[in-house]
Amino acid sequence: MSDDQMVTIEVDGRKLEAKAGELLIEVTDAAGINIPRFCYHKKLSVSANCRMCLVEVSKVPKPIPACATTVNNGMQVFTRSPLALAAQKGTMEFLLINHPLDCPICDQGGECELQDVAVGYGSDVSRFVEGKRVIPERNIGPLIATDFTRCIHCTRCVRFGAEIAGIRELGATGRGEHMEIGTYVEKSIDSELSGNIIDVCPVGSLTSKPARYQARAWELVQREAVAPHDSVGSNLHIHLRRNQVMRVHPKDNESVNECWISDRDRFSYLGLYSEDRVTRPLIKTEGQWKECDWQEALDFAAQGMKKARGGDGDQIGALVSPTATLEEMYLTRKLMGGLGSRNVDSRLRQGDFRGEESAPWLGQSIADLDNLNGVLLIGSNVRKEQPIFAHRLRKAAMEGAWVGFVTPFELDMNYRAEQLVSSPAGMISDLAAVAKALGLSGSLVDDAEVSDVHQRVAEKLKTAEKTTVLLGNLAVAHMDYSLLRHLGALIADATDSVLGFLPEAANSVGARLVGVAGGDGLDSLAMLNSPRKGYLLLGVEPDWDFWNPSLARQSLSEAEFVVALSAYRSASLEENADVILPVAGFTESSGTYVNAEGIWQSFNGSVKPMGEARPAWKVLRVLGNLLDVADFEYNSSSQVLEEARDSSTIQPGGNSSTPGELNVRTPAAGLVRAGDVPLYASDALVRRSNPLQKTNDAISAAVHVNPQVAKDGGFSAGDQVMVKQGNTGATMALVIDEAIPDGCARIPAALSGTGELGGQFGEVTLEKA
Amino acid sequence: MGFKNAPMTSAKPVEDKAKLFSSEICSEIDRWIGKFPEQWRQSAVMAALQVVQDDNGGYLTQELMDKVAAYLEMPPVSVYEVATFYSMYELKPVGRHKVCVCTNVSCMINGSDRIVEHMEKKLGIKLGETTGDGRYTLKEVECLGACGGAPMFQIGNKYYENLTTELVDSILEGLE
Amino acid sequence: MKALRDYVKSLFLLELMKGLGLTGRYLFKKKFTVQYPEEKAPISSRFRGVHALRRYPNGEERCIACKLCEATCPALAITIEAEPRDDGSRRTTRYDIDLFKCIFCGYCQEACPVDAIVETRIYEYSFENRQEAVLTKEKLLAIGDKCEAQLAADISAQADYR
Amino acid sequence: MPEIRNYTLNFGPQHPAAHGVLRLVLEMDGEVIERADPHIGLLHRATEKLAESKPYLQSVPYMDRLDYMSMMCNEHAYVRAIEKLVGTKVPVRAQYIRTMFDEITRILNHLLWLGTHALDVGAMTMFLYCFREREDLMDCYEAVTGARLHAAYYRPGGVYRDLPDQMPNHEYNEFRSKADIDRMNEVRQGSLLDFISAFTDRFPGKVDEYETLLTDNRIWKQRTVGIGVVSPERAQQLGFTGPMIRGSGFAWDLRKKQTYAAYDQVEFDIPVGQNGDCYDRYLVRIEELRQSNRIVKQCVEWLRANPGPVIAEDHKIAAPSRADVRGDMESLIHHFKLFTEGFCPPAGEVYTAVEAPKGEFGCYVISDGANKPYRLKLRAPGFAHLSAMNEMVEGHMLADVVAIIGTMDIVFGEIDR
Repeated sequence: MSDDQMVTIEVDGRKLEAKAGELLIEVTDAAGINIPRFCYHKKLSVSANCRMCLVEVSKVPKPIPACATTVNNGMQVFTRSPLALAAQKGTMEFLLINHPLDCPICDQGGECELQDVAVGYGSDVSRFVEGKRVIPERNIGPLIATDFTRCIHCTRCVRFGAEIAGIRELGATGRGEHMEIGTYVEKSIDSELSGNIIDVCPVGSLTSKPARYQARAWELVQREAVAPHDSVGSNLHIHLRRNQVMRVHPKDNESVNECWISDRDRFSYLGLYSEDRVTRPLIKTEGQWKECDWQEALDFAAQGMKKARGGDGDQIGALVSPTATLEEMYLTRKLMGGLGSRNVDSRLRQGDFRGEESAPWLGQSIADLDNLNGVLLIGSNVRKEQPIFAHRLRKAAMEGAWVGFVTPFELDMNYRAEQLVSSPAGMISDLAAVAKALGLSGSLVDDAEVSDVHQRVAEKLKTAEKTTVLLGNLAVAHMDYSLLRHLGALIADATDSVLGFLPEAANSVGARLVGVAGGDGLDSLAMLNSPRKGYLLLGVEPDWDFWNPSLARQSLSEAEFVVALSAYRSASLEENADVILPVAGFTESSGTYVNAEGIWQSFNGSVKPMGEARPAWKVLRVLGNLLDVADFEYNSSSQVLEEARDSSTIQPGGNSSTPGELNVRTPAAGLVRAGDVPLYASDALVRRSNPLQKTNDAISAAVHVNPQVAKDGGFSAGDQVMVKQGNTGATMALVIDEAIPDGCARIPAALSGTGELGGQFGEVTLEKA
Repeated sequence: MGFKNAPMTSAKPVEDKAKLFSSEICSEIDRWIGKFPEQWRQSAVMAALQVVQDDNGGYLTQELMDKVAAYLEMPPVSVYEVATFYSMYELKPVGRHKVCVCTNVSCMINGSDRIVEHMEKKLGIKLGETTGDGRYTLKEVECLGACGGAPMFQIGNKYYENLTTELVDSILEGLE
Repeated sequence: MKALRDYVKSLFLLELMKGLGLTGRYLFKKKFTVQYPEEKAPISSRFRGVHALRRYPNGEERCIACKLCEATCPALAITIEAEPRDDGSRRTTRYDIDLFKCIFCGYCQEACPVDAIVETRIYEYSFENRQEAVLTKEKLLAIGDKCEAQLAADISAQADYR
Repeated sequence: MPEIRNYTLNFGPQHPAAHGVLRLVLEMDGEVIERADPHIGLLHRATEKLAESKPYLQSVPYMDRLDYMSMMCNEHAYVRAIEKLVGTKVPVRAQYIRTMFDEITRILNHLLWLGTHALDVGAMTMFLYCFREREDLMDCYEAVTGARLHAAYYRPGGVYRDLPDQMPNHEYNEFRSKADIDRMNEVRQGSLLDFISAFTDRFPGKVDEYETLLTDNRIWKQRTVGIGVVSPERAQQLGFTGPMIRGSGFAWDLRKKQTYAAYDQVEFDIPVGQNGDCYDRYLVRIEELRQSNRIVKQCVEWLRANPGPVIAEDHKIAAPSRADVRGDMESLIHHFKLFTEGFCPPAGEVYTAVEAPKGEFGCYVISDGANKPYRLKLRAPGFAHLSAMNEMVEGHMLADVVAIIGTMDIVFGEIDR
């Protein structure tokens, strides 16, 4: 029987068309006929173990589960016949036998599938009088609260772990009445997607720990939003109560995030209520910060900018966080333009600006990632950078795709992948070798030594049908990014692969489209290397958001005047800024993000900004008025958006790039730092989300080296070492890690303690502290 | 139907498998692995657990289960699931003689309760416990498929059927 | 004849006299009024007066912040905020009843699975300013502590009926 | 010649005889009414709209507050609408309890009407006597529901709880002798049914007293006979119901014509008037007091003999008992869901009406299958009656307006809603 053959079935007297081989429950769901279920989930495999979806099928003597029955032509199904109803009622009674009387204290109460189905299909009175089973509480980490006494053993969480998150840590141990869901040994569930088991759990066994006991489903108002962290642009549902975000859930969007979101998107909202939120404008006079009203602060900021600018607009520059909205970015550029400056950049973590490139984007649709046959990722720890993309790539790998990584340290994978691990300089030669294996030649390629591995990679990319070469955050931060990009493009070209980028932040692509990144002014490194007299910072924290934080702080502190638009105050901001204008955070402002695929996703503000904070586009608008910039009369963010859309000339199209000079900057010998940005250090909001900071993914500043390097330097694990990078230095603990190659020291960036260091990549020396 | 992505293998297999167990055990497990298609290595888990349990004096430890998991390239929790599900795997030390009494329907109707009561009194332990001298462990199991000879129990690999209290006494005394 | 009788009746104000006689007799009867506020009319154990939050005999508050009362309150008079207490149990941090909104329908005590929120027999209450009409958790617990004996008796008296 | 103009007089909304917040704009020619223009809306609380935003159950207490003189009758119309939507069967005992309390409510309403109407017309004593009897009945209300007025007692599927076996007693105090209090407690020794039974025994005597004071009283007759005459045909055209249409001689009573609850199980008569004036309507209501008393008496007898459930056993609609909620999972879930989300009747529309003391009180509910009504429309009898104000007072003297307002028995809770 071919897959697309259509059959006709009859459900409760309704004729339905279906594809042969489709599951009965899929057909009825599509037709809007409700069959109760607990274990069935559209994204997970069928287990048919809850038995709730029993229906009557003609010529079958017993009721059968709709979730495990494929449709046949002429099948007659009765979902509400006496037999089906009796079966459903009986199942419900069994499910409730061991369910504790927890509804009043259970967070799921009110949105519980068990409650809904019990009221809809169960009996209204219990016949069970014996004692119920109790399972002791288990701690599986700071994000998820468990109460397995409530578990009905649907195993959705187990299947989610195995099939989606790729971590087979939860299991169903024991048998019959003694069956328990758990990890068997006490441990936390570490996955960047773990929060989704809260959603898949039909009962209150797995609930959100940060939101524990705080709100009932019926108190919450649902608003829509777009995730502000990675470049996936996951669609979110924001659940609010009385002007406060109580929790964040995924919104189904099959072409972006399916029905999942990363833990970062789910739990970062807690950072909104951090104690260091700025709620009133702050100005610094004679080294003292004082609160003031908006008028005073805006006047102060405008005067300061004017003075710093002097007669030369080029003397000022703006550094914009790549998580700022499109409207904010556009207004910043326009404001700077009005002051005669073209110096605007949001590529704060880029280590190399040689050459030119078009707006780098994914190069394909997000859904295309599922169907790839071969992927080469260059400098991308995609699982910790864009978890949803990692999930898509894993899906492809599970279907047999070959996945390869060129990476400065071995990555923790949840599927089998080929990893070419070598030092930052080695990354370039690895790529060159692959290029050579493909028969290419050129100034970098010719000298490369080709090994079996490189041959294999070349072979895989060449022979596989749909292939892509993707560059990630580590590549962008590499001090020879332009070379990696060049080699990647060569390889993609030679293997007929799509060249794509995994942009760093929610609006990295958008920044290009409105000319905030890649414009004709100075780039972020140039702006800091040749210091300006005045800076405008939008959502930036000098210690953590720059490729080279010590350089950034140096330049900012020497500037005459620094205006910061920020939702938070931090030590480094207070040290370097002259005025802090409090702006709205995530969910508090309307805006637009352009995701990796180039989809423009606009959203509205869901809650009022905290205190006297205002949406940044409004602040910029007034600042523009005070600085007499022409055409700055916007009444809504959608006006800004329209103008930005009209004026944007660049569209994400084919990724093209021209290399600059082809000389390698990365030192070939010595110890070279590879500075990745850990998952929960990526932006100001995440850094302030306490529960995320308690997970195992929230690492603290440390030097990771392999045992050989440690031995050579005479260090042992846990030693405090002095890291010297150029003229900067910091002391931190040493971690011995087999995953690090020779000649490389992994020193993550954007953590407290790493702000004293230089660029994310660069030569370092280690000394005993 | 199992998991979509089955066989669910570990992302990073242990390279030196031979070091996990003694060579006899390894070859025995390998014999079992050979019975299944290549990508279904983990199908040998039940046999492997049995082999390892027999070698360890009749019970499994978490460490042993982890080793089995590593050997078969499967997630440890999958091994725990199997080991906790079947009654033939023990997770605590047991006595020399494991008396597995069936208390399922046929045996219960034919008086397994009396047999259990008798043995509990005789050995001075409850179901699921081991005698102080480490000789006997009493275990309640589900149907062992010998309903024709109910009530019955199993000791070692041998079934004892049509039990009476006298017969139980003589069987137990017959064991060293 | 009838006309004559009617004329006589009318002339001698007979029906008015009868009425006067009736009211006059009440002059000498026992009074049926009670002397409020010294004396009060009887109140049933089902009476729905001002609310109270109860405690268990060991002093632990009964309320588990399930918010059923808040959900079922037709007048939206109840506001609850909750979070885990230090010992991990589910407790309210705020429990306000706005008596200006409350319609004393009794649904809150009906919904409460642990008999925490109850309506007492208190019907004499007044406020000197508007804020006082919002009964906070402390005030509700204080009322509960004061009336506990009566409340426990009333609830057990009604146990068979609910 | 000075210009002769009609005089426009504002009557209410603060006038004591305006029965609440009626504002009448009267156009007068001397003391004769030429036109009366009732203004309504001062007590509008959007009950109908409010109900659209709440689960079905939560609107029950708001029904009490419509015609706040006949609380349980309003609830009755509403819960009957829900029961009809859902198709719930109500236990017989609950039907009898509802019948009994509907009639107690009728007595309460008519007593208030009688007292205030007489007061408006000039008879002070009646007010006191009527309130004396009302007090007893309100004690019944309180004993069974916990509230003297706003009962919130009827539930879809029955009533909240059974009648109590004990009446609260007066407590001993220093202001009254023990013997006195014992005497007051005499009727309170037994159950609620005993208390009601004792009331029904003495009540006809009380009604005789009212009649002694009013029926033949020449002042009363002068103020009411021939005032506000409505012909039976006109009464039908105007949508009159209840005593207003029966006073005009048209024997229309939903309790007989479209029987509900246990009305088909009890015996009673429908009184009708002849002339359609205020005096006839007075006579009709007085007779209704006696008939209601008769119904209550029959209900008491039945209820004494027939214990049983008072609310449907179906916990999908009616909340389970508290003991069950603490001990069994299904009951807890149903309790939880009923008090948060409520129940979802099938989509459809129903109209149910009861014979409220003032006339036909109707409830029209549209359900779209959700847990809240899509639309709730209430038919308040007083609204139709008030609409006839202009017609009824035209040509009468100013003082008669008061008598006519009184005879309409209007309550603004239901008119303004």
